[in-house]
Amino acid sequence: MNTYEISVGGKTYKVELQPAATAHNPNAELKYRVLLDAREINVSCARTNEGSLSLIVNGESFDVHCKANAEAIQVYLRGATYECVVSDPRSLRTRKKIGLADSGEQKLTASMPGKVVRIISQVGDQIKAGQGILVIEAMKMQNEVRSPKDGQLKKLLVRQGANVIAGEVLAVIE
Amino acid sequence: MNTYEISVGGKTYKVELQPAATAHNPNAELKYRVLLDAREINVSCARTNEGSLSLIVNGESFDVHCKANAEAIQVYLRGATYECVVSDPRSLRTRKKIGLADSGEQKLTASMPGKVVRIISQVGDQIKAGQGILVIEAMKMQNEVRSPKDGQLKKLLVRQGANVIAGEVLAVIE
Amino acid sequence: MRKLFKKILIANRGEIAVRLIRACHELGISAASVYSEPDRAALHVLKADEAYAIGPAAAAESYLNIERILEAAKRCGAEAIHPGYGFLSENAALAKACGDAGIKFIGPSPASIDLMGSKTRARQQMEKAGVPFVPGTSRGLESVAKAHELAAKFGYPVMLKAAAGGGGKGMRLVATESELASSLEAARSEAQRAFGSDEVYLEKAITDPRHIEMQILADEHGNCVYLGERECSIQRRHQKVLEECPSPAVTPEMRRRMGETAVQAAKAANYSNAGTIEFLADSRSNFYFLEMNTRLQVEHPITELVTGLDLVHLQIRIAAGEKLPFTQEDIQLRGHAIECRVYAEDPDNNFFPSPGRISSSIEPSGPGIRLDSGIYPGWNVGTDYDPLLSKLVSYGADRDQAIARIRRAIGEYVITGVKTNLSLFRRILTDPDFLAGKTDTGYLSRLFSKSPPEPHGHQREIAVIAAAIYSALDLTNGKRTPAKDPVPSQWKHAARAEAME
Amino acid sequence: MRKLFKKILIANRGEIAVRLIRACHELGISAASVYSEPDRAALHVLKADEAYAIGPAAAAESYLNIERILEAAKRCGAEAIHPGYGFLSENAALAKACGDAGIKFIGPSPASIDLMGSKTRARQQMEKAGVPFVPGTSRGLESVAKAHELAAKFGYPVMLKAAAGGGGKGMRLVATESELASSLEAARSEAQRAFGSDEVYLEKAITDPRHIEMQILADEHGNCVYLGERECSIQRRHQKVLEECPSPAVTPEMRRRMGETAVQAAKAANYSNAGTIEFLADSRSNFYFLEMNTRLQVEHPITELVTGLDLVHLQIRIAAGEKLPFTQEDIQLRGHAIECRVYAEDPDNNFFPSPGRISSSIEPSGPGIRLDSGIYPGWNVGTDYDPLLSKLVSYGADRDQAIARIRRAIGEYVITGVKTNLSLFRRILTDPDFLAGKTDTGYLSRLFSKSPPEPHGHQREIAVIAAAIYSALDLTNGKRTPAKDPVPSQWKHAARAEAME
Repeated sequence: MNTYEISVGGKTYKVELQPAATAHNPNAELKYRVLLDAREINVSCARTNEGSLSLIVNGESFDVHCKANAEAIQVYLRGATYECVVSDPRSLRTRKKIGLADSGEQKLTASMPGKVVRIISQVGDQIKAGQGILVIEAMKMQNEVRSPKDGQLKKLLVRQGANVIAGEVLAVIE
Repeated sequence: MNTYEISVGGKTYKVELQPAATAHNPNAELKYRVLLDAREINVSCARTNEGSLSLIVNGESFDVHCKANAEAIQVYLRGATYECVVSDPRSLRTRKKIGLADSGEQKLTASMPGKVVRIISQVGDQIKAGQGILVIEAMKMQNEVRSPKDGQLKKLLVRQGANVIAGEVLAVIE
Repeated sequence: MRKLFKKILIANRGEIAVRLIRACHELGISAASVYSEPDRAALHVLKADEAYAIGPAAAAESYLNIERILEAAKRCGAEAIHPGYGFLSENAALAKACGDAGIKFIGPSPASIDLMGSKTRARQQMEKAGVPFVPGTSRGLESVAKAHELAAKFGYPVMLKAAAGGGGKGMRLVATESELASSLEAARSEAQRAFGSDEVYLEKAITDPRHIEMQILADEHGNCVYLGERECSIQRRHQKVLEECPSPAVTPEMRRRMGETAVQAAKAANYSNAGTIEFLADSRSNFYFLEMNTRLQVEHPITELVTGLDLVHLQIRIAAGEKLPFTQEDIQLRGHAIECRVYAEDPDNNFFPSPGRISSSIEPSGPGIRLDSGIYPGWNVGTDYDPLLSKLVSYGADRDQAIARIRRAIGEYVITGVKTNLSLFRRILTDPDFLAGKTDTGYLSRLFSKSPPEPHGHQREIAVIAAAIYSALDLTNGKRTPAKDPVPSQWKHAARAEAME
Repeated sequence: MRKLFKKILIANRGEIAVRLIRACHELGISAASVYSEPDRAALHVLKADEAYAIGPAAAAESYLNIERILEAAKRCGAEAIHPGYGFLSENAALAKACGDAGIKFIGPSPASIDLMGSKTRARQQMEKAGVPFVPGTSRGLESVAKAHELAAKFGYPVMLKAAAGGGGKGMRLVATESELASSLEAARSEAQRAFGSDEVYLEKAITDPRHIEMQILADEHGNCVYLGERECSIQRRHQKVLEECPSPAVTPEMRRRMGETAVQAAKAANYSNAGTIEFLADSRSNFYFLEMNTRLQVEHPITELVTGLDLVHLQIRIAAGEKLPFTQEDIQLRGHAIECRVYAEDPDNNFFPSPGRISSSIEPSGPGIRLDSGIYPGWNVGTDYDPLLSKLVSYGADRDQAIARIRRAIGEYVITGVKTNLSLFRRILTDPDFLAGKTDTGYLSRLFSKSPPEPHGHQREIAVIAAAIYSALDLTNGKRTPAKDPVPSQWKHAARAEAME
């Protein structure tokens, strides 16, 4: 019996798996009794390819593709992506890192290397969620970096013309 | 410096590799000085995907896909497949198994499960290469199992109607 | 888009099931698959909206089991069933059972299927309708003696065929009197195994004929059109390997005659939905009725590319009671299309099936290329069913361009883990006779009698280098290791030879 | 097939280089690629017959470096160079250098490129030829004052454009007088960065216009035809996102007028080879010349599907001196085609580029689907170049079928490892305005102002179950492990709840 706590889109589920049948070949059926929060669900599963699963639940067929990164398991399903954070000793740090709460200080980081071509807001400005802070040019495109929340622009850590690397902190909003 | 003895299609090559440059990212260039028998060749190599390589030799580009099995490395290249037996402690056994020499006794084995639906030749018959020995039905198709060489049908180890499994010895030619 | 049916159950597997699911999704219809035990992770299960287990591997207990399939259809509330090709697609009992259960069978009526299912009865009916036939018996042979008498009358070579047959099973070409008895026995035993009936009949063999078929489409309001022919002469053991549309041998005038004959035949059978009349054509553009396939053909995509129509969409619309949205005059053929049937079989071992796990599949695409595939990397190709992996299809403004494109695509297509017949297509697509359009049913055996292309020495050396680097990078998951006892280095006495040329 | 050239060098990268290589192979021509350092393992290197390194990542030192490219062409004995789109495709200096080196440039003459390369000069020439224009200046603005004067004269809103521009860089829409000065400065700095010239001009803005372009094809013997229009109104930041052919807004009569105007324009520029005239069309089917792209367009496949022609084959034949194999009357449009440009960008983060290693790519195929891709699983999408991954294109007998098919294909398309804009297409392809053909250049901003589709609760629960099983099967390569401190089991007090609905 495996038990997990899985958070996706701010909601947390408690999941328990009971293997009910195991596979004799790579594509064969695996059966699970699943307890999702309080509901019991019978799931037919088969491994298709590395990181990919076929699930059948009450006749409905789902072609699922999973990819694990440091923070979460990304689950691709019928065109949508779900970032699933599976509880384990690292989960607390993880949840903080991906910042489910948007209270308090928030750092804006560069999601890729590029060059700061324009500064839009100044330190001290009151910023609305979605308001532009600065513009980075990368891959021959200008991209406005916007505030994820309402607040005040506390720090501005780059100057116009500066080259930034991925993950570099650009500004702090509070 | 790595040295290999590689047999393909009955011909054996002596290959020595000298890495001349190593990669800093997954798709980056790897350079080799290669000694193929007595000839020196400069090879640019890059890993593309698991088991796949890009080779550039004197400007010629080759998209290569390799798959290792117990006997050999299968190299897929411009639509052709090359069974390369790389020398190592197991190589002798290996070479025998895939029977480069066609003198002496030769076993005919079933390449897949099926049912013997007809016996064509009888024990003691003189057989020409390519002549039919028996017929196996599998995947809804009748397939004639033929002799790989001239010789005499020494043994016939299955009866009409018998179910055979992959690898099962069907007959012996000498 | 208005929904024609809310849900359709696909009573098939493999590439055709996937193709049917795609059509459903394009029409806003929910698609339910059925699967046997080994097919739990088959592509047609992955792509479907719903999937239901219907039994073990043996087709008789799953894909051929009418009861289980209807059970699944009722359970999931499917309003229609599409049988695809093969399996139950030409089984009148399924069509009838659907009718009884109030589920629409996407295909012709049980009566039409029954009629065309018996070669002998079909022949009687078609002859009445004035459809031309190859001289021969229209009934099963009661004795070997009768066979000898008839063969003598028509003159050798003659052809033996299973009355209940199809797909070449229970078929034998008899060149001389001495072979007749044994061939008849073989044909009968094969027919018995394949169809549960050993009824076999005989007809005059047209030597090196072309196998050309005509696609027809009929609605349930009496309208019927023909959509052009398909050249299917390239066959191995009476199984089609490569098809093209249009046929290099068919003139517009012959197409019209064939098409009108096909429509005649369909009307004589009160036919509705998609169907195909197979003809045997001789070198003087006479053609003779062979059989009618009362279902979607494997090779339907080439007709779709040249007519610009979607046959499965139209099948579904017809089954929903719609009228044909066009008349004969609206049907325009444009360009040329070719299909290659890619099988898991070993060309170096008499095309014996080659099961196994697909380890990688690099699929061609780009201009003029369509791939209808039933596999994916990680899928295990088993031994329970037909080893068809995919159908590679090309379109071109003319035949040369269609050939050039599919040759290019074959060159890009890489499948590892199982052996495939891709190399066969490389041979065909560069063969002067094929390029000249000289294809008849004897084409492949003539090709095989030619010496195969020389192995490429330069490429073999590249392969050797690749194998060495592959080993050195240790990509073999431990299956290979560098030589334990390295042979002495040759660098010292290395002649600085020319680079390879 | 007769060889047109023995060898062509492809001076480009990504999906277009692959598409050009395919055309070469189809015509029996050997294809040589060039690559920058990070592109050593790019798909266009893998698919080519030959490949040559031409420098580091920076385009200026590789794909924009005429000297290095010509060097490679001479070294490998290429008889012609195809520039694709972007990079040097509209660079007269390359065309000229090719001429000097006796290598055929597959495209128009340096003079034609030069003329159309300068928006101001092009405008003078086109106006002489009677091509209609949006009211505005035909010269760069010498001052902010002048800008204010002109804007006041034409009336707001006005559009600022870089004279040397293209692809929307250095472009600004100015709604009110107060924005003019700052917008002009921004446009100038962007133009300077992008093209090395800050010349910017001004014209009256047509609000919510359609962006419709006309494909032309001219040989070197004075023959020129038009191949129908492409509807390119769906743009983000003046970058096309989804294109279709034909345009829902164009009647046969308007098509004829646009086509004839385009041919006029081409002839006025002594144009040869493939080219595209971009028009701005208002709601009363007036159209105005925007610019001429003197190269193959990104979106050329939709024209190929509807005309049944291969534009790259024709480009090569024209460059080899052949005459057009058809006249205007022979060109027939059949059916409808749609292209989606699939980018590595994050729709949830203002479409910011999303580099990374492609871990898996499940590509759609089947009826009516063409995919021109530049990636493969294992390829690392870098930050040095445009993040276009592939172009997904559909064909249908009519617009509804083309939409249905590409929607189906988008649903099958899975790319993991980088974020993509596939979800954007899901929104567009189900949006009532798009389905009704109501697309203009303001379409996307209107779509974005609508509330996004609700997250799917049921599917989210399936995702959670999948994540749990994925962890239990330990497919995470150690990145995840089962909970160390399991929460207490709920089985004991498990309400036998209904199955999920």
